[in-house]
Amino acid sequence: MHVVYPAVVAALLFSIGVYGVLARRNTILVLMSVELMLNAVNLNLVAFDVWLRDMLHSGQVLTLFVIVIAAAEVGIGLAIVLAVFRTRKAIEFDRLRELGEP
Amino acid sequence: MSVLLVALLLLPLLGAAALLVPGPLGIVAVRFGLAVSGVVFVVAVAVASLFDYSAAGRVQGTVDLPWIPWLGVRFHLGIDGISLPLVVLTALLTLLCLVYLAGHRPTRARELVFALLVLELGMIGTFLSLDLLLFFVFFEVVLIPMYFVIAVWGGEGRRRAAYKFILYTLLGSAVLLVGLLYVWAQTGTLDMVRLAAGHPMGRTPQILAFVAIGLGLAVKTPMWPLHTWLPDAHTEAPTVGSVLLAGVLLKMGTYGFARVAIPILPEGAAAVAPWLGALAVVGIVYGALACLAQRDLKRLIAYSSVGHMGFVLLGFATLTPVGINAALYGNVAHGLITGLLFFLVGALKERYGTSDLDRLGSGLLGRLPHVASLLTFAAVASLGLPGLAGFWGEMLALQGAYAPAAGLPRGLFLTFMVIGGLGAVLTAAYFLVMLSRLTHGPWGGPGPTIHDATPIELTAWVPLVVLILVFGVWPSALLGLTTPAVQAFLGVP
Amino acid sequence: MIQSIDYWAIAAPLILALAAGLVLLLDAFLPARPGVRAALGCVTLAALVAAFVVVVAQRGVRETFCVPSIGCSYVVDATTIVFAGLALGAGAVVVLLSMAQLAEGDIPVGEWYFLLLAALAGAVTLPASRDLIMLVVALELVSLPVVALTALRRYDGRGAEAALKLFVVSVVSTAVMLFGVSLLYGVTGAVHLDAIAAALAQPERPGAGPVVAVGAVMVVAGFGFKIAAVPFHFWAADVYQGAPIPVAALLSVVSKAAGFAGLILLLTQALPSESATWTPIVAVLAALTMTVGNVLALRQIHPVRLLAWSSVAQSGYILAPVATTDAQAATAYLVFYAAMNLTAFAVVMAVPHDTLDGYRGLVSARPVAGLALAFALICLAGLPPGLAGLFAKVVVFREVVAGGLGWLAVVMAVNTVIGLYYYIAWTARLFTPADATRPAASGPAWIAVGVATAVAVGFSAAPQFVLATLG
Amino acid sequence: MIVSLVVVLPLAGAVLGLLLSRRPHGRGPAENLAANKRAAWFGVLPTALSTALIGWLAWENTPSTSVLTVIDTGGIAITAGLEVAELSVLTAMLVGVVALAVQVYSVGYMRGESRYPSFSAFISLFTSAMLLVVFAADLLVLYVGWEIMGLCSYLLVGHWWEERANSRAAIKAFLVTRLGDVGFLFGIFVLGFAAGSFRVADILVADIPESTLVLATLLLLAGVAGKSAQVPLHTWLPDAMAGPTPISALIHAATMVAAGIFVVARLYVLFPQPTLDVLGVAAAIGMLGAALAAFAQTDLKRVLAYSTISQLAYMAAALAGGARDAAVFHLVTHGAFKALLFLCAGAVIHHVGSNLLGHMGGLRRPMPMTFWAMTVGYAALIGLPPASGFFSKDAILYGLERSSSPIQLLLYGSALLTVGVTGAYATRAWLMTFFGTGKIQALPEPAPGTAHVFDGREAPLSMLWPMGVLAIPALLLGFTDAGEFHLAPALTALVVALLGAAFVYVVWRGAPERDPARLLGAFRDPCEQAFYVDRLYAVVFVRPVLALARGVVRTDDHVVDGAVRGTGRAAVGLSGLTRHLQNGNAQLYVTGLLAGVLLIAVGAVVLG
Repeated sequence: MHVVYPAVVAALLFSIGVYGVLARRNTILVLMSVELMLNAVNLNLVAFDVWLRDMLHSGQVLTLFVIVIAAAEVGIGLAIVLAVFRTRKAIEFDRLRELGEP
Repeated sequence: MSVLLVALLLLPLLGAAALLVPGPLGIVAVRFGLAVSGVVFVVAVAVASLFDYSAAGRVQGTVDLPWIPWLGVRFHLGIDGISLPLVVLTALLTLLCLVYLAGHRPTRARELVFALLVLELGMIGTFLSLDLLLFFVFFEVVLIPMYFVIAVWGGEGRRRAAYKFILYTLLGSAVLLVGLLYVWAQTGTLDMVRLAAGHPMGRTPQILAFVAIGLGLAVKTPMWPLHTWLPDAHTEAPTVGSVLLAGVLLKMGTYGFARVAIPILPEGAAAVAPWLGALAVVGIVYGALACLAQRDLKRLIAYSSVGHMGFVLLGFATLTPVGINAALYGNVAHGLITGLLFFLVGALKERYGTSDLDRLGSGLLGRLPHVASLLTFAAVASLGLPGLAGFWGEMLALQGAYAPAAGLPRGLFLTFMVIGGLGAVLTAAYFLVMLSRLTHGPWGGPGPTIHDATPIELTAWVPLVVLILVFGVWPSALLGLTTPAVQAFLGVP
Repeated sequence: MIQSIDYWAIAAPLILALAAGLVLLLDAFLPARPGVRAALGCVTLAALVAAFVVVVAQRGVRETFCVPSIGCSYVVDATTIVFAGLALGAGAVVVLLSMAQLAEGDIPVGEWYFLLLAALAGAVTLPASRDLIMLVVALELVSLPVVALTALRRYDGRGAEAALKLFVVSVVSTAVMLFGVSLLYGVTGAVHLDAIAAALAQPERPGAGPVVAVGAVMVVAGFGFKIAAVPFHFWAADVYQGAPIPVAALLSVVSKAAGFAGLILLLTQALPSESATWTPIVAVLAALTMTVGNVLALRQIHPVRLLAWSSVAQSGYILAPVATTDAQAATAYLVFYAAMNLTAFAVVMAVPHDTLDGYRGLVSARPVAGLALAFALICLAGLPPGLAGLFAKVVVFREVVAGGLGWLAVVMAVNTVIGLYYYIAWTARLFTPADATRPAASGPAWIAVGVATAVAVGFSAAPQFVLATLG
Repeated sequence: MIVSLVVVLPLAGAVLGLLLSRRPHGRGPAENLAANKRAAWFGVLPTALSTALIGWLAWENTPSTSVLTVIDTGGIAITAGLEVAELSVLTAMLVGVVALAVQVYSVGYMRGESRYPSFSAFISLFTSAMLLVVFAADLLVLYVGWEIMGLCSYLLVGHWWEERANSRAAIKAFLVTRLGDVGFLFGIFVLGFAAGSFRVADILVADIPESTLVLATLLLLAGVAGKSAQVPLHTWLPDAMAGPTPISALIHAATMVAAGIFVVARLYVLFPQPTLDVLGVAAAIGMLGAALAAFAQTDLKRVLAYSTISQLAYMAAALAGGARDAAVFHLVTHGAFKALLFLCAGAVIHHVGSNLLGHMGGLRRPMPMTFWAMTVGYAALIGLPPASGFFSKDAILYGLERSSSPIQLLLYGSALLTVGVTGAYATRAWLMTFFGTGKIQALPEPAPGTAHVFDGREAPLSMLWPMGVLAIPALLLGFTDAGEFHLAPALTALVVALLGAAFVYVVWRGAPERDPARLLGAFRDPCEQAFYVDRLYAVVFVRPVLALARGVVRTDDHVVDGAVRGTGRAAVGLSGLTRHLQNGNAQLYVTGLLAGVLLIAVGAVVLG
């Protein structure tokens, strides 16, 4: 299979993730779309690794790291959403404007 | 000699640092400042006496220590015919300012004397430095203290005027920095002496560099379109601030032309000279006209500085030994005369609480005979009466404009000369109108007991009067100093 | 093939990581008495000092984690030492500040120091990393703990909101960066920076140009977020104001330094052949960053918010020389900037107020803090009594003018003037006579003010030592 | 060596008078009197010594030059030196005598005046400046003296500065002469650069092309016109009468106004024919116009002022016609008798308490000495035989009759006409002052601007002595230059003059109390207003400059300063704009971020 297919799929996945981040109001859904973007990156990396027949498999190594990073980010992200919910009783992402320009 | 030069810089620095330390110095601050500036003046006179007048063109007493090797900046000091008079003028004016302060109990004396000493450090440093970036550093040391002198001890609208002053001058010096670094990028060296000797730069880079450096210096001079900060700064500055601002700060701009712009970028200077001349002449007439319709005395003298600096710039624009001699002479003369004028106007403002001509009333010669007669003397000196210092600067500038350097358009400079001459007449007009409105006219007998000039004030003013007379009657005192230096860098036999 | 590990090279991050673990354990087992809080602070400080000594002691170039044919992932050279030293120095001041912050009691001590040490470990490894994977991991190691630190204060709505904003923007930019990394990897087939450079040098791949360009831009976007360059600067003011002041100091100095280190490494080592495309972009970004930073700082009333926009503007000044492919000037400015900015943050921490007018007459009431803040602000403005700031600006101006970016130099000149306005506005307030009562600040904050001011004055008095170390 | 002493002595007197006369400081009547006495000595003694030295120089009669230093200005050097020549000694003698007379006269005239010390000091300063001009060896040194004279005339005309009118007159005097001086300076530049040096001796001998000579001399003429009140720049002289009468006598009759003519005479070799024609035309118009104006004036001092303008135009016409020696001779005689006339006028005004001719009359009996002195003065002015004016006017008419200049007819015709009108106005002033019914009535305390009133007695002795001293040269000076006396032109002049005088006498005889000036009928008002030249200058020059000044202040405030303030407001406005992007909505931030990345990526691809 030519490398362009996974690359295009990854790009599409990435765009959906971007749309999710920009359009959704609920913070948790924003986090989910960010995860989507990160997975698009993983797809891209693995596809290139196979296509390049890289001896060091650096693509797959980086994918592992990305997965770990994604996990860490979700952990912290949800903790912060919890903190925001506890103090503001609402987690609409575009409602949090207290720190805006005076 | 070089030890003395370093002493000239070290003394104000140590004086200022001593004032910073919280302690008993606060009470005797003015006397302490007087002592420090006195010693600096003595050292300046010592430098003047040790100076080898036969070789005034050569840089003497050079101090050349590496300061920041990575940047190529060297702590390079030196003094020659051009900078000696200005250094002595600075030391004298600062001393007289502190003498004047001794007579008046200023509020927050410690901070004021600290600011004055740092100002003196910056001014003397600018005149002594022979390294482009060192020149720039000292050029900027002056900004913060002058800002605080205006902003803290000034008149009503002082905050706005102080902001305009520091922002405008900083823009000028930022552009100057770009110019200096462009010269450095082209030639690879920061040493003024070596740059003035050989001119490694091509023609268009020289023009670009001259425009950038010229703009930076023009803001400080001030040249015509970039002058609007001066009247506000002078109206709001305290007496001492005005004297130093007019007496020395303006000279740093014109000194920059004589030391940095013209010797290092001759072709750039030749290309830009007609424009410089045009703006200078417009400045002369513009300043004179603005003074004619001015209601406030301090603004009037500020605009007169714009006019006089127009003559100095015209002198520079001619690029001939006569012209540049005229510029340097006008520089020193303007420092003395306008310094005296601002001292007197400051004294009036402190007595009557205002410098507005209508509220000051008329017949000052009757009420304050000494102050008024000194004001008449200063005004007459300022309008360029022969026999007083102001005349030689203007006359030689017009003479220089009559026969400009070879490459410059002769017809254009002749029109500059004619307009400059008319400007001189207008200068005479507004000074005499000011005198007649203020000193002449009915004064209704002895008014409330406003005391005439006090002995302390007179000790601050009389040296200036004497110097104006000396430089008026005996011009070769200064011309002998600057001519060899000017001929050296203009390469004219 | 077993990679030999040069432990002396990775000694600094190793010490920090171990200290982080130790602090977490100590906090778990020791009773929660005030004495323990100070002890943990001292342990962290000791770790930082040890790491600093190790970093300074390293001479010459030391490489480790090397793959025989391609290159090494972890290289300690002169610039790495400077960046690591800067991060550790700034970290020390941040620890002092956080001792004062923790004294208020609403922040868990162990977690705070653990996250702080983790972030510093990332900041020390990033300048030494020479391949994209380590670069990404180190960048994340710097970003995520700081997000957590911002949200650590209990029941603090503003802190939580700031943390959320920082988190989302950070994660999105990391995603964009990773996508860029994947594209670069796809085109060049290599992960090590010098290998990428070699691959990009041969022009035989048709149609790869645009992909490399897009990949490079997306990776630069990741670092752009860290240094708060223009399109990525929106989060700066809100987060600085919301977060506790030590975290704001950390963000404005350590994470910015890490961002610049990564950016410089990427642009100068990985993409030198593409410099024709990214130099104009970086120049435009620099110009926009300074202008936006300065212009928005004009109207600020809240001191920390003003310092936030001022640090955005300052990163614009630091970015400008990067556009001339010579990064030494940027590093020099960064070092000076770090000292000046930390002094300002230290004083704001020592004497907290919500509006600039609160600082009216500080010089008469608290001479030390007043003069320190005035000195820092004048340094940031780049005027003579603050020689450090002046020479930093001169170095940057020199690079920009020598690099032929005349227009950028003029933009910088105008920006210094705009910048001067709000610095002088604040300094003027310090000197106006007013006798408002002053809240007393705790001990460590004063030590932080003292240390930071001493470093700033040291840089002003003798800038040549700093510049000499850059070589 | 003596010549530098001549110049320095009055200067020393001035400095000492200014600084040391008021010891101890105080404004009480006793201190004033002591100060005045001391100031009088500081004023009179140096001038007397200097005049004596000039006398010795005249007797020694050996031309010499003494150079103090050479000032190297980087271009053409300026030699600060003095030069004694036959012409300069003659003029210096006139200056010395008149200055001494005026110093003695003003001791009496200014008795009890609190500001007398500065008055006498400025007179000494003026004397030294005039002597500097006379003996200058270098054109720029001449210019220095030239300008200091202008300043002294400003200071002295504005002596009674309580009165706004005097202050305005002083400014007008200084500015008009200063305008002329700028032209004079440019003329010096042209000459100096053409001859390669500013020394008069070098310039006279250097060969300068005709065209530059014309340009240079025309520019010099501007300065001469300004100083000697020739036609275009004459408007300041009548107003300068606001100053005390001794000043009018010294500055505005004998010395300063003569300086212009002296300079032309000194550099006469350089003046090509076209310049002389211009001078001639201006002189012709000036001569006649001033004479007519003098006839219509009601103020005695303004009559004498216009008479001075007319007589100076007379000398200028002589120079234009080529009769240099006649002009110089008339310069000296005019200096003497005009100073005498002014001093007598001073005494008369002192007596009557007002300047206006209308208030005077029948003073023959109360003031016999003044009457005889003034009669001698008028005789010299009209040119009656025994007085010196007769001989100097005859020399000029003889010169004009034979001059080869193209405008010879115009010069000779207007000269003759002027002689007639001079006869008329002189007689009118003489009759209205001394004859007819006395009109002494008790006048209120005079405004500070006019002189002080005496109780009917003759002027004090210290005023009469100088009048006597000046009367002698006014009478006998004519015989010294006995030389070529020509009967024909003298007779024609005498007849014309007597005709004018007789005509006025007849008209006056008809109605002694009415002013003979009604003779002019419709022309009376234009003549009195000096043909509205003053008003023309005000409309054409003064008002537009002041309007321009106000315009400049407005533009400076709005345009130049506005631009600066505008940049400040623009920066704050821009920050207001970008504020909207920072409204706290994190989604907006992320959108901005991604849009930025997209933009840069497209830019990189397009650029790359």
